[in-house]
Amino acid sequence: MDNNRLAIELLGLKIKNPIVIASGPAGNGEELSRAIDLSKIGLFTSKTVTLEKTDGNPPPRIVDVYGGIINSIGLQNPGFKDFMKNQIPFLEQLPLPVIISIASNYLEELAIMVKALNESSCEWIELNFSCPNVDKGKEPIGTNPNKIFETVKFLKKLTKKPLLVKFAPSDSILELVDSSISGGAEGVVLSNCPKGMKIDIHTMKPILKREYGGFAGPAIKPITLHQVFQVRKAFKNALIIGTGGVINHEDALEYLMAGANLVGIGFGVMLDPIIPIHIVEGLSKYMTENDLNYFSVFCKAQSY
Amino acid sequence: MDNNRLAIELLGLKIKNPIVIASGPAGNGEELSRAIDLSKIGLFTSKTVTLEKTDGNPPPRIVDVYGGIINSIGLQNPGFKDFMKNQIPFLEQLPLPVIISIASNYLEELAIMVKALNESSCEWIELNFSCPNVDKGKEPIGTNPNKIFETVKFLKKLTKKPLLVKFAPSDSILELVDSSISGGAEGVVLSNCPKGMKIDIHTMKPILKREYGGFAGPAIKPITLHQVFQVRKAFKNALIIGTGGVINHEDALEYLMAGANLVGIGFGVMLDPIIPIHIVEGLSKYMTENDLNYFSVFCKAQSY
Amino acid sequence: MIKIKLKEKKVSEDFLVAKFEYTDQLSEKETTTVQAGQFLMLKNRTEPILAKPFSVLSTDKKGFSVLIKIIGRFTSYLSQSKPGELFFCRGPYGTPFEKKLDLSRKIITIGGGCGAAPILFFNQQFPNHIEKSIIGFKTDAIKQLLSIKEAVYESLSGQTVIDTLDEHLSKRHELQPPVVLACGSLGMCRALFNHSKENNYRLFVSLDERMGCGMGMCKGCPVKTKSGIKMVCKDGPIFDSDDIIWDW
Amino acid sequence: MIKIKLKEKKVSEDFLVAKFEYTDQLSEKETTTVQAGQFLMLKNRTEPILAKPFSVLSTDKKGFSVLIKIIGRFTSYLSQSKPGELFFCRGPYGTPFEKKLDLSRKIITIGGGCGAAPILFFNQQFPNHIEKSIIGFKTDAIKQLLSIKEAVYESLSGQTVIDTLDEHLSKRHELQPPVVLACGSLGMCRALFNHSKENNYRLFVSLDERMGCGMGMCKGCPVKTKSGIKMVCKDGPIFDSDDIIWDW
Ligand SMILES: Cc1cc2nc3c(=O)[nH]c(=O)nc-3n(C[C@H](O)[C@H](O)[C@H](O)COP(=O)(O)OP(=O)(O)OC[C@H]3O[C@@H](n4cnc5c(N)ncnc54)[C@H](O)[C@@H]3O)c2cc1C
Ligand SMILES: Cc1cc2nc3c(=O)[nH]c(=O)nc-3n(C[C@H](O)[C@H](O)[C@H](O)COP(=O)(O)OP(=O)(O)OC[C@H]3O[C@@H](n4cnc5c(N)ncnc54)[C@H](O)[C@@H]3O)c2cc1C
Ligand SMILES: Cc1cc2nc3c(=O)[nH]c(=O)nc-3n(C[C@H](O)[C@H](O)[C@H](O)COP(=O)(O)O)c2cc1C
Ligand SMILES: Cc1cc2nc3c(=O)[nH]c(=O)nc-3n(C[C@H](O)[C@H](O)[C@H](O)COP(=O)(O)O)c2cc1C
Ligand code: FES
Ligand code: FES
Repeated sequence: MDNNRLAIELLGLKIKNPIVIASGPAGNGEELSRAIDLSKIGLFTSKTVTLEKTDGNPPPRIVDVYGGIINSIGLQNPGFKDFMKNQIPFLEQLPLPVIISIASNYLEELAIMVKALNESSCEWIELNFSCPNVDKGKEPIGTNPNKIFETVKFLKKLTKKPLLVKFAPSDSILELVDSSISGGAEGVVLSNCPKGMKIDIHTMKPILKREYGGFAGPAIKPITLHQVFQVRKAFKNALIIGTGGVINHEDALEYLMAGANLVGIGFGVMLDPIIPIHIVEGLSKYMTENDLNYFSVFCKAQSY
Repeated sequence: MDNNRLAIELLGLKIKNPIVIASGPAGNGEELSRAIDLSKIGLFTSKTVTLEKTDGNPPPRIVDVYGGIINSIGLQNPGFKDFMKNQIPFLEQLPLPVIISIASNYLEELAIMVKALNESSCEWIELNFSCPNVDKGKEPIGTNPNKIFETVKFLKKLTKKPLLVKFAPSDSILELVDSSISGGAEGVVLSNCPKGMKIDIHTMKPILKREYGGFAGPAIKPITLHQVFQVRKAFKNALIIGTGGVINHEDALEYLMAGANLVGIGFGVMLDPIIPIHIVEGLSKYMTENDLNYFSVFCKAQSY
Repeated sequence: MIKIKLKEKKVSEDFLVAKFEYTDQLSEKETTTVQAGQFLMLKNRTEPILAKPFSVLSTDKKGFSVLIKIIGRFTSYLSQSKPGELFFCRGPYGTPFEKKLDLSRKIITIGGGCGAAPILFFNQQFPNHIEKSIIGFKTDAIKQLLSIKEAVYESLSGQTVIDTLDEHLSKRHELQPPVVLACGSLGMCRALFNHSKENNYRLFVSLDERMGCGMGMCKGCPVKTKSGIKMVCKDGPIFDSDDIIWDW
Repeated sequence: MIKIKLKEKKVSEDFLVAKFEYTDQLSEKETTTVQAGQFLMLKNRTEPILAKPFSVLSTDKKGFSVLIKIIGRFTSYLSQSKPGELFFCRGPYGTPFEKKLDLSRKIITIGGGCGAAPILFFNQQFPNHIEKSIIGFKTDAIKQLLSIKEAVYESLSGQTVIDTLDEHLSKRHELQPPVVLACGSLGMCRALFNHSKENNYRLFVSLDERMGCGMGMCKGCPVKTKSGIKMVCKDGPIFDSDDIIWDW
């Protein structure tokens, strides 16, 4: 296996391969780093942290549906202060570059976190504008293009670290991405979980206490892949992390061909923590056997 | 089996059971009526017709994905004139009430068709504002609330037949439904296919010539079910046909509990034409065994 | 759909021959009427994936056999299944070859790869109407599964079905121009179409298109013809090559 | 995950006992270290559905057994599988019961329904530390699968595990207050918790929650405790019932 076929440099950062552990399913890597050799993976994204401690939602938090799950974690996290004290040191010593994911619907809160992260050695900052599992009041800046533009513009002034904005699938995704990029974001993460629900026909109630949750897994791939394809078509230079339903190297290849620079894995890590390793190995094997490399597949499905 | 447990009356129309053959996968019933006894089904929706003849898209038109298919039919139809001459007579003699589905992005074209349909004995008219598979130029009025409002308002003056508007899943679905209902539509059909795509990793090109297509089947159910639930919560009285990934009677029950008055079946008919019959039988059996009826499940997942 | 049981299965490289048996009387009545050129929609028991079309290779009172090329999800699932496993089946669908052919004249039949299935079935059903039959395969892997006397193995003989056809035509003495029935990849059918123009013979092709319903409802399997868009599943799979607009 | 093979399977009404065997050496090393209270994540071969957690009933060099209640997709799939079929497995996960119990004192163990599995395993691993064991089932269907001397069949005796526990407590003469370890439905655990307050004994419960990763990463299996939100898969499944905030 010849891993150089997968190596890339993005935003000045050398990356071993395009596989990214997505935010959430893998927590902050404590357990995953014991289960697999993270030095074989491209990038790690931390579980989204909020300024204040968040308990998350009452159970059930995970519901099986055909081709995936609906989750209702609710951004459970110890709060930013505890995160900086107890999680960042661990994340910083992981054997791969780290993206820190933060969320808030208040500019001030985001500003506090972004400033503080300047002190850390994390590479990029991901603004999670799309968690489906928090109450209206707490809902991230999300889907308002002007608010997104203003927020990103403001935060950009506070840090030299690249900013990525994460969105759920949307009919107005081009508008949302445009406001992020014009605001100064280096890239976007597509996609967070679309909203989904399941009803328990015995109790006749939604299985999730919050009625709906975030839909993840192979079932959403055709939708998230199309989001990536659309956005790449319109934004030739934005950095895109394509995420949604990736569980094998063929899935990852589809995202790269659609125009994703990097490919995120969420559900797949829960399905089996070894999957990201298998995907990297599968990609290397594929590249070697077909005498291809990263650049000979990247964006190739685009007509230009 | 006691079918009266499923009988309902909607908009003055007596309906045997809440199962609707959705527009498209079953064509205009010619083949399906030979495969199954349509008199056992609630309603039949005709394949969307456009004023002008449409050849539809070149193959492939159907692509397998996990949990469903992506289709790119492209509204193939003989045009409205031929439809009135050769299809309507057949549809009118089917042993169940019929919904006629029409599409155009020109108000004038819709007006011509709606007026002409006054002559037919079809029960309801469905405005397909959401086909993913037609070129920009031809794209239905779709996602512009004002345009939807004006269009429905205008068409409503031309006919006494109930009007339903069909939408694909959307982040702004409440707004879209609101403009339809304020415009005078009796109800909505939720949902048409969300856009999805698949890439052939061997050719490195999108499998569909039009790049993306309409995603159908069990995989989309969590999303379309949530669309129905949201809309019912906001619109207590609108008629809703819930459609998306229904292949058994449990799926249908979820939609009824979420607040759908009727449940549409598209992909399921392609999977096996007998499925709508099995679903009706499954519902009857379920109602009898649990001594329930339509009204004891309808909307029960709503908190009100 | 009706339940069918996998009776036997043999795999050789990327080909397999599978024999299925009906699990009840009814099914027998329903499908022993299959005729050459028609196909069945087969589906596995476990997942809601659309049923896939397969031509029938042969039938008997108790069931039917298919010749399958392993290329994807369903076909590899089948290649890994064990005898006794249940599957689902519906059909038969499509127009029998005989309905579109003028059987007052003898016919040259050509099958390529898994396109061999319906051709072999036709040869068997109408032995006296075959002027010549050519069944082409890339390799001779198929020998492990079927003994086909008309077989041509490209990798061994270096001959394509068209080479073999040329040979036959050159030796041919009949007065009437030839009539050819072919089933194979789109590539083979196109090539034969051009060949038929150069060598003016009448060509009928059985087309392969991805299918949804398999019965004419969904408009999922189009072919462009001089008389408009037709459905391979219902109007075909056999078409007069002159009616087809090849460059859609 | 590691590949495991279904060795034998017996089904009785909605219960089944399945014995799995490892398919390679490695796996043996990995999982013969399972201890009472720990669970394995099991998954079928065919679909990308999350693996499901199951307590181990017993282990040996070649594999392990589970006692399963058939309630949904995976469990019914398993109930229909035949010996020889391959499955996937990872683990063991969770805290062994012994780690949280003070084994200097004897323990009353209670299992309800499929919650019997880890309790029976514990009884077998620590025979000398059991003051009394009560295994409750609604019906006696289980008799077809296992012979459990401590079993109480509610439908026959009309006795719940709590009735049986009351009997035992009334006859009990030890000086130290009892310690109870229970595994069963949330309903049973809640009932026991209230009962433990009325009859002041120390209660440990092994909780059942829907799981995602099974190893503490995804925050999918929460339980609210006095020291904050904990994960059943990693911090449990065994908890001191006094730490749990039951009404979340
Ligand atoms: C009338 C008819 C008769 C047929 N008879 C036979 C037969 O006797 N034996 C046989 O082996 N096959 C036959 N086929 C082809 C067969 O239906 C496909 O090979 C099968 O559907 C593949 O299913 P799969 O799930 O294994 O592949 P998939 O997983 O669905 O697809 C695997 C790959 O093949 C491509 N593909 C899928 N279907 C087709 C297709 N129809 N044409 C071209 N590319 C495709 C897909 O895009 C994908 O790249 C017939 C097809 C038709 C329309
Ligand atoms: C630590 C631990 C150990 C376990 N040990 C055993 C065991 O030894 N034997 C055994 O039979 N079961 C055990 N379980 C429960 C077992 O994991 C579930 O019954 C199983 O996941 C159901 O899978 P399924 O696909 O068949 O059901 P699904 O199709 O996933 O669900 C069927 C129905 O049950 C509900 N459901 C699913 N999982 C749970 C759950 N965990 N709690 C409550 N309701 C649920 C679903 O909402 C649905 O309504 C254990 C659970 C945990 C957390
Ligand atoms: C259990 C779970 C927890 C998640 N938590 C987060 C989170 O904290 N922050 C975030 O940005 N995305 C979160 N996501 C979304 C994933 O990062 C990913 O974008 C989405 O699940 C689609 O990818 P997948 O199909 O590979 O899971 C979560 C997803 C799941 C399933
Ligand atoms: C092959 C195919 C053709 C379709 N054609 C139409 C159509 O002509 N008009 C329309 O309103 N919806 C059409 N649809 C959408 C379906 O009516 C339905 O809304 C959607 O597929 C979701 O339901 P399902 O998962 O049950 O298929 C089509 C769907 C498929 C799969
Ligand atoms: S497959 Fe549906 S029309 Fe041919
Ligand atoms: S199941 Fe993932 S944290 Fe417990």
